[in-house]
Amino acid sequence: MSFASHYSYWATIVLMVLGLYILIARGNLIKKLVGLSIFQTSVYLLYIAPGKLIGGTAPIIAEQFRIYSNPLPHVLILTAIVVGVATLALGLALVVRIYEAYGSIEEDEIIDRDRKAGQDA
Amino acid sequence: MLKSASLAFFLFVFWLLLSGIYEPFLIGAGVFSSVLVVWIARRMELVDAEGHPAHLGWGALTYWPWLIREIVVSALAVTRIILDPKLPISPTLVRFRPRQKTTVGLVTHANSITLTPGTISMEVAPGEFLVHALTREGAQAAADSEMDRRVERFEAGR
Amino acid sequence: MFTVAAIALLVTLALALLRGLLGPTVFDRAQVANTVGTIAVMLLAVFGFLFGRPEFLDLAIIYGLLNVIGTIAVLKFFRYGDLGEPGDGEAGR
Amino acid sequence: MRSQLVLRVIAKLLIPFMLLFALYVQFHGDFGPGGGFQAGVITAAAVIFYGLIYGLPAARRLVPDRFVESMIAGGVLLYGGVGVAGMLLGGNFLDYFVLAADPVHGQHRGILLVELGVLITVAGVMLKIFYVFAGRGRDPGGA
Amino acid sequence: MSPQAAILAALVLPVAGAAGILLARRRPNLREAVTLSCAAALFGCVLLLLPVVLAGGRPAVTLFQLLPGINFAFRVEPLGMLFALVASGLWIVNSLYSIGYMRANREHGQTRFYACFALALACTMGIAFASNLLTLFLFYEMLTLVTYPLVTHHQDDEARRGGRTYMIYLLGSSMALLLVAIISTWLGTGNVEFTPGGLLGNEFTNGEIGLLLALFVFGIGKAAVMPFHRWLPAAMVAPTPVSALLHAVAVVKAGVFTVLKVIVYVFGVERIAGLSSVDWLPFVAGFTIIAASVVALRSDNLKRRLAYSTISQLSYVVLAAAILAPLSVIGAALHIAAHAAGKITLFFAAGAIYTAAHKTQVSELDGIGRRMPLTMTAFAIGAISMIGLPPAAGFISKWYMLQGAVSGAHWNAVAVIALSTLLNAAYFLPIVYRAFFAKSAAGEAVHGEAPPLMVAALCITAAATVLLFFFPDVPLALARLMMAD
Amino acid sequence: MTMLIDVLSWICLAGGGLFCMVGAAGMLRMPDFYTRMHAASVIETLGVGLLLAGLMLQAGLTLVTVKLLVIGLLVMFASPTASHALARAAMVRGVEPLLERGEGASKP
Amino acid sequence: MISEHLPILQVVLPLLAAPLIVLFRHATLAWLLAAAASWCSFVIAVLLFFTVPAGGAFDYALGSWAAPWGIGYRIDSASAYVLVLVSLIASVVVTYARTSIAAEVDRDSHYLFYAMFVLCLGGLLGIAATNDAFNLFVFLEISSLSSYVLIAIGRNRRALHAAFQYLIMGTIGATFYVIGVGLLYLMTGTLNMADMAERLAQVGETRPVLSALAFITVGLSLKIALFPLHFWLPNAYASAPSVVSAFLAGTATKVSVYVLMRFLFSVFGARLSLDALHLFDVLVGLSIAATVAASLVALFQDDLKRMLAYSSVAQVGYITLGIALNNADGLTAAVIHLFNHGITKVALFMLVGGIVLRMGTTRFSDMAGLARRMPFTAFGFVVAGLSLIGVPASAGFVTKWYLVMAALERAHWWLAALVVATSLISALYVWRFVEMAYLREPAGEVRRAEAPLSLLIPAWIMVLACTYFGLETSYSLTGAQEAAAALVRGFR
Ligand code: NA
Ligand code: NA
Repeated sequence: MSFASHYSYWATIVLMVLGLYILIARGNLIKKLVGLSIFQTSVYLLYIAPGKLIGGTAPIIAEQFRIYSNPLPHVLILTAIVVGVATLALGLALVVRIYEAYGSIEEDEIIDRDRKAGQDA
Repeated sequence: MLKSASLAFFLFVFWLLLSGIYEPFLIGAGVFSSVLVVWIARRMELVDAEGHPAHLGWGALTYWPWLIREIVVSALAVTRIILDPKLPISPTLVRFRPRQKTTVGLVTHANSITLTPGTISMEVAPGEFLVHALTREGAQAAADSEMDRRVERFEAGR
Repeated sequence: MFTVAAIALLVTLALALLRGLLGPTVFDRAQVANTVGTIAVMLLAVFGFLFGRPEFLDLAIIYGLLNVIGTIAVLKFFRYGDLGEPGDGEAGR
Repeated sequence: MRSQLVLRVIAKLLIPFMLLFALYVQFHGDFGPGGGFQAGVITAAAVIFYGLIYGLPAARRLVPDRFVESMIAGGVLLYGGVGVAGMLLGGNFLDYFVLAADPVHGQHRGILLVELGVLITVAGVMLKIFYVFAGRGRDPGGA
Repeated sequence: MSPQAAILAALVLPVAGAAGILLARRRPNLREAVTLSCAAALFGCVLLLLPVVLAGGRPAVTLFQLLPGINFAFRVEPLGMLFALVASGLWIVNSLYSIGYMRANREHGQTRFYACFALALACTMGIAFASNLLTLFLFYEMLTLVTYPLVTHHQDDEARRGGRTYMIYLLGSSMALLLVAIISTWLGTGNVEFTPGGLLGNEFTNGEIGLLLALFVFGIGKAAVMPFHRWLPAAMVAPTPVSALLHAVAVVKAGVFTVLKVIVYVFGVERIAGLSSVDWLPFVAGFTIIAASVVALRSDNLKRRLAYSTISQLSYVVLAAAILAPLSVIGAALHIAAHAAGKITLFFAAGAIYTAAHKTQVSELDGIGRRMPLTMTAFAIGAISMIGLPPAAGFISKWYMLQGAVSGAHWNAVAVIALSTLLNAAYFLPIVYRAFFAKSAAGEAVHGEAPPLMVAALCITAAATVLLFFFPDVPLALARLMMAD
Repeated sequence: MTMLIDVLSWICLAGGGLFCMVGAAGMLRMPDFYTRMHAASVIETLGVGLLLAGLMLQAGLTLVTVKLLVIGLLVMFASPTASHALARAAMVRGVEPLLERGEGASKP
Repeated sequence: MISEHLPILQVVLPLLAAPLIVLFRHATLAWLLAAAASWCSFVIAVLLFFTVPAGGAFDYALGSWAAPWGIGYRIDSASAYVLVLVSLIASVVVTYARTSIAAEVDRDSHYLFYAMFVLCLGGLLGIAATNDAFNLFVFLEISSLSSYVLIAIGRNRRALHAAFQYLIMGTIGATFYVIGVGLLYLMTGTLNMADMAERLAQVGETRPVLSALAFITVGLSLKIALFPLHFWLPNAYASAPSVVSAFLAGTATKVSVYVLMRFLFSVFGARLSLDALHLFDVLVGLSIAATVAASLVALFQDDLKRMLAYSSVAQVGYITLGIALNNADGLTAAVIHLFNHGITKVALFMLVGGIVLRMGTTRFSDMAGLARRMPFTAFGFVVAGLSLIGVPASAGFVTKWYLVMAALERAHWWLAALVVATSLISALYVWRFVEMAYLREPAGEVRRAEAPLSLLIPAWIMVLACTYFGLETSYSLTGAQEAAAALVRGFR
């Protein structure tokens, strides 16, 4: 596997690690979502990657549908993007409601407030 | 009403350019889409002199090539600055009075300034521009410029 | 040749992201986001040629549109903390 | 007013062409899948752009809240309805070939309708999201 | 009614009874009427099955598939028949007694008591009729659960402590040992059906059989073989009718019944007779007999003394079965019935004494026989049966056991039986002596017999103890059938 | 002829890539937010323009060229708008421009 | 013929009910629609379960494009088993939901609740029915996204943060899964799981295949809350509305387990997945850690729902243990535990819903004297608790039996002993409830306030099911055995 011919895999890995790092290292919920989105983006790159991996079998290509340029990766990426956007939107909506309920979007402060509430009750 | 018709026409041309497939169904769809969009645009109150400056006509055709040349020249200038190890910049804010009367003219001028590397319009109002320039020379050129005159001419539809 | 362009764009992307990491202001990052968006549009166009996928161009156009709107939305959010404000009331803030 | 000058003019220029581009993508969707999704995104983006520049109330006047929710539901139903229609006409679920006497024609019709469903849903979802965030704190009922 | 229907009826009747008791909770008379009629009906059902079994029939019912190859099924064989007869018969008497006791002592939660009691009988019927180890195990565990509210009836800290010991010992031993034993049996033979002559073929080695037997005997905690006996004294916190249930009707009887059934129908008497690895069992049983008797001898609390007596008596059954001589196994089966009748009499008497005189210690019983002649006469009969003297049922079973031991030349067992008989006499006869011949203490409160229902109940069981001596035909026939199977 | 177009297009593509990288380098080198914006605009003008031109030369007179043109127009209209909005927002929020000493207009 | 369309109707009915509910926006109508969709799904699932050919499968091509180009649906014994489980639980839960959410969810959100409920149901059913690895991802996300909404829909503010955590972990899990699928797609050029399996057999143990396996396994382990990737689950289940906890506890993790088994056994094949990567040791280790640690943590919880949630983590350990043992009995144990633990946990959470309704609390210390306040609820809890422990004659026992058999067959005596030992821990935490409910004196005056029948009846149906399926195992067990066989057999 030469570096040049597989840059999309390397990009996938870099984005994955970067996203996961942000996700774990940051206590800010918005930043976590940003990390999550970067992490998800790695998938798009993977599916863009054309052709086949060394050692793989030849892809199955439809004879009778040659009029379409192989539409599958396109559809897959789109679908993955839809899922990503939906997740992000839902996450943001949750953050908004968390902010309304706790007055903070820092994870440790939220946990702290829950603990205090638990002691009072 | 005339503006609506004109907008519909431009939209339809845009459709034909994009589509490239000239079969009855898609052309019909193009007509339908153009009309639909005009209807929505009217509901949005977008169809006016600002939103559809069709009256400018030929002015645009003479202004744009000049602007492109301008962009290339200043882009090269900025490139030289970036690549210069000493980074010879002299950032400057300059305030001046543009000659344009209409909003379309003002916006065209402002965007042209921003589009040209080395200058950014920061404040845009009738009778007052505030521009940030990468170099002192750039600031002077913006304040008393060829661009101002050309946009004025373009605005008048000449 | 498209590969060269693609690599140049990826290098640009990396440099821009580095600026994004360095910051320091939120506006620097917004600027980076905008630039990254532009680069992504070009990458999509170049990839379209590289992989023989003309439909990537449509994606590029869409991405370009969204990029502008996204930038404006972000700016608006940072200025007003709210997206729904009709911009007229700026003076008060 | 004065502060929005550039944005307002550019928005006025762009929005009609955005909407038309959306419809172009929609109608050319069957020559490459996913048209409806992109068209929906662009449609919603145009309205959101409008809302950003002209304010949320203007956008809400143009596309009311209830209408947005109905869009989401209606789009999905249209999609599913086409699928069920395929089934009722003797094919499998989402079988387009049976939607018209001529299979190719039927397929075009099916894809077009399905993509229309996708357009409506996607646009509705994006608008819903925009309304939720933009209307936060001002109009509790909207969220 | 077909035998199959009778089996199902025997299982369902007590459950329906429990439901009826709950429904009638606001009207005590109706509630007790439900209990009694249900007990009578159950006994009737079991009696219906008796001629079938005596005639060699083995009626069976299969309900569900518990696991592939293991069904939730019932099959009536002579030993189960005997157990079911004893339990269902004694339920009637016990109910009479309970009514007297609970009302006289103004116990709370009577509805719960009667309902749980009925459910316990349902479980007992399930144990008696179960056709395989797993079905039996299910009812065995359920019996523990439904008797728990009975044991903790008083709902005070002492009751809870006793109840906890009860649960931990019974559930712990069955889960950790009995279940393992059942699984091992399944793994070894692929079968858990009770089979005449035993279901073990040659899958297990000598050592493994010894281990398996240990898992079974100690896993069946209800048989109270030492050191798994602690729960029984702990459960003495319960009201007396519950003690009667535990000691005579259901719980411990279910334990020894299961031991006996496992030895006869799982291991097979002939299969394991002479195996070196099972030799330890008579010693453990013998030790339990002697040790429990010694503890009983040292207990001043009457119910505690009775409890240790039970531990000791149960191990008779285990010992007799462990000798593996046919005659002694018959004796073991008989002893289930004999001990049941005798021990329930003793507990009834203890409860009557508590109800009438509020006395719980042996040392307080001086001269009580003159105030409660019927009760103490019945007590004397029960004691005689425990010791194993004629004319009480205990004599018959002990006779068979001794015969078996002698014929098998198990002199150790003979010695244990002899010694324990002496010990039994040593801790029972003084009570009888004190009751009838000692002078009561000064300032003794004036009291008579316990309420008539209680007295009637203990008279019936005492009579039954004597009658079983003169007419042991049915139990004997069933026990012989078991060995002939 | 095709040869010439190819060479031209390659020059455009290479140049576009080069200007993109230069712009990005500028974004790193420049000392404050506003000067960095100037560097970024090199990417959005010459970089993008040359790349698009190179691609258009490859595509010839086809639909693809039209779409590339649309992209170009979009960038032409939209990116200065976004940049302007960005600069103004930064100014309103008080991001001080680094100015040459002794110079500068009165602050708004 | 409608019958040949059952595989797609199974999925599409609930998915189409969701937009209808949104369109009408009426709480009662929404409930009726959701109930109708759930019940129809259940009927369809049962029909499929009883008609799926032994050793075969129903294939259904979406839009009549044959696999591998179109998306195919494939119902074999394993998928049918999961379909029945999910739709059964959904139809009981939806019946129960009406009264329960009235207490825990604002009335304005009721229609949203039902829309998300049927959406989640459709997603879960789709996961089981589809034969396309990417389509499966889409369904996974449909069900996940709707479950995030369901968790956050109540009034408890902790649920918001819990839903957020779940969203993060769930998305990471799904993304890992889809990365794995992407690698497989690059290797084999197909997304159809049957073709994938066939081609993977030719490709063998290459590095991309192994990394795909790793990605998919880790991603799904997150979704099933396998220890130590479980920490999102207790928070989510404890703070969600009870009806949501009940539904998700019974279905969501179970379906993910099904997917994991599908990939490990049918797509990769046990030889590759369990032997090549030494997954056995890893899975056994994690399973033991899950059962022991989570059971112990459950023992010390002060919140009834949280205790049940940790117990779910522990029970997942039994399932993965069965998978790791990888013999007929172990797989049977894993599959049947999906069902047994599903109905048990649903019963328990539904009963807790009644407690929340009447007492407004789930804290252990407030349960004193519960048996007198709510006798049927308390007793039901004990009966279902017995199934949780795995007492004989309860559904849970069947699992333990097969696990022990599987462990013994592999000659791991210590594993068998461990299964029994961990059951004792669960006995302890069920006992804690018994002691609180039955043996502690309640503080203050005790008023009899049993849960309403609309909650009690569905809950007790599940409670009785816990016992029934412990006594009569012919359907659940035979189904599980066939499902396990179908998983191992794969797509041949
Ligand atoms: Na500029
Ligand atoms: Na399937």
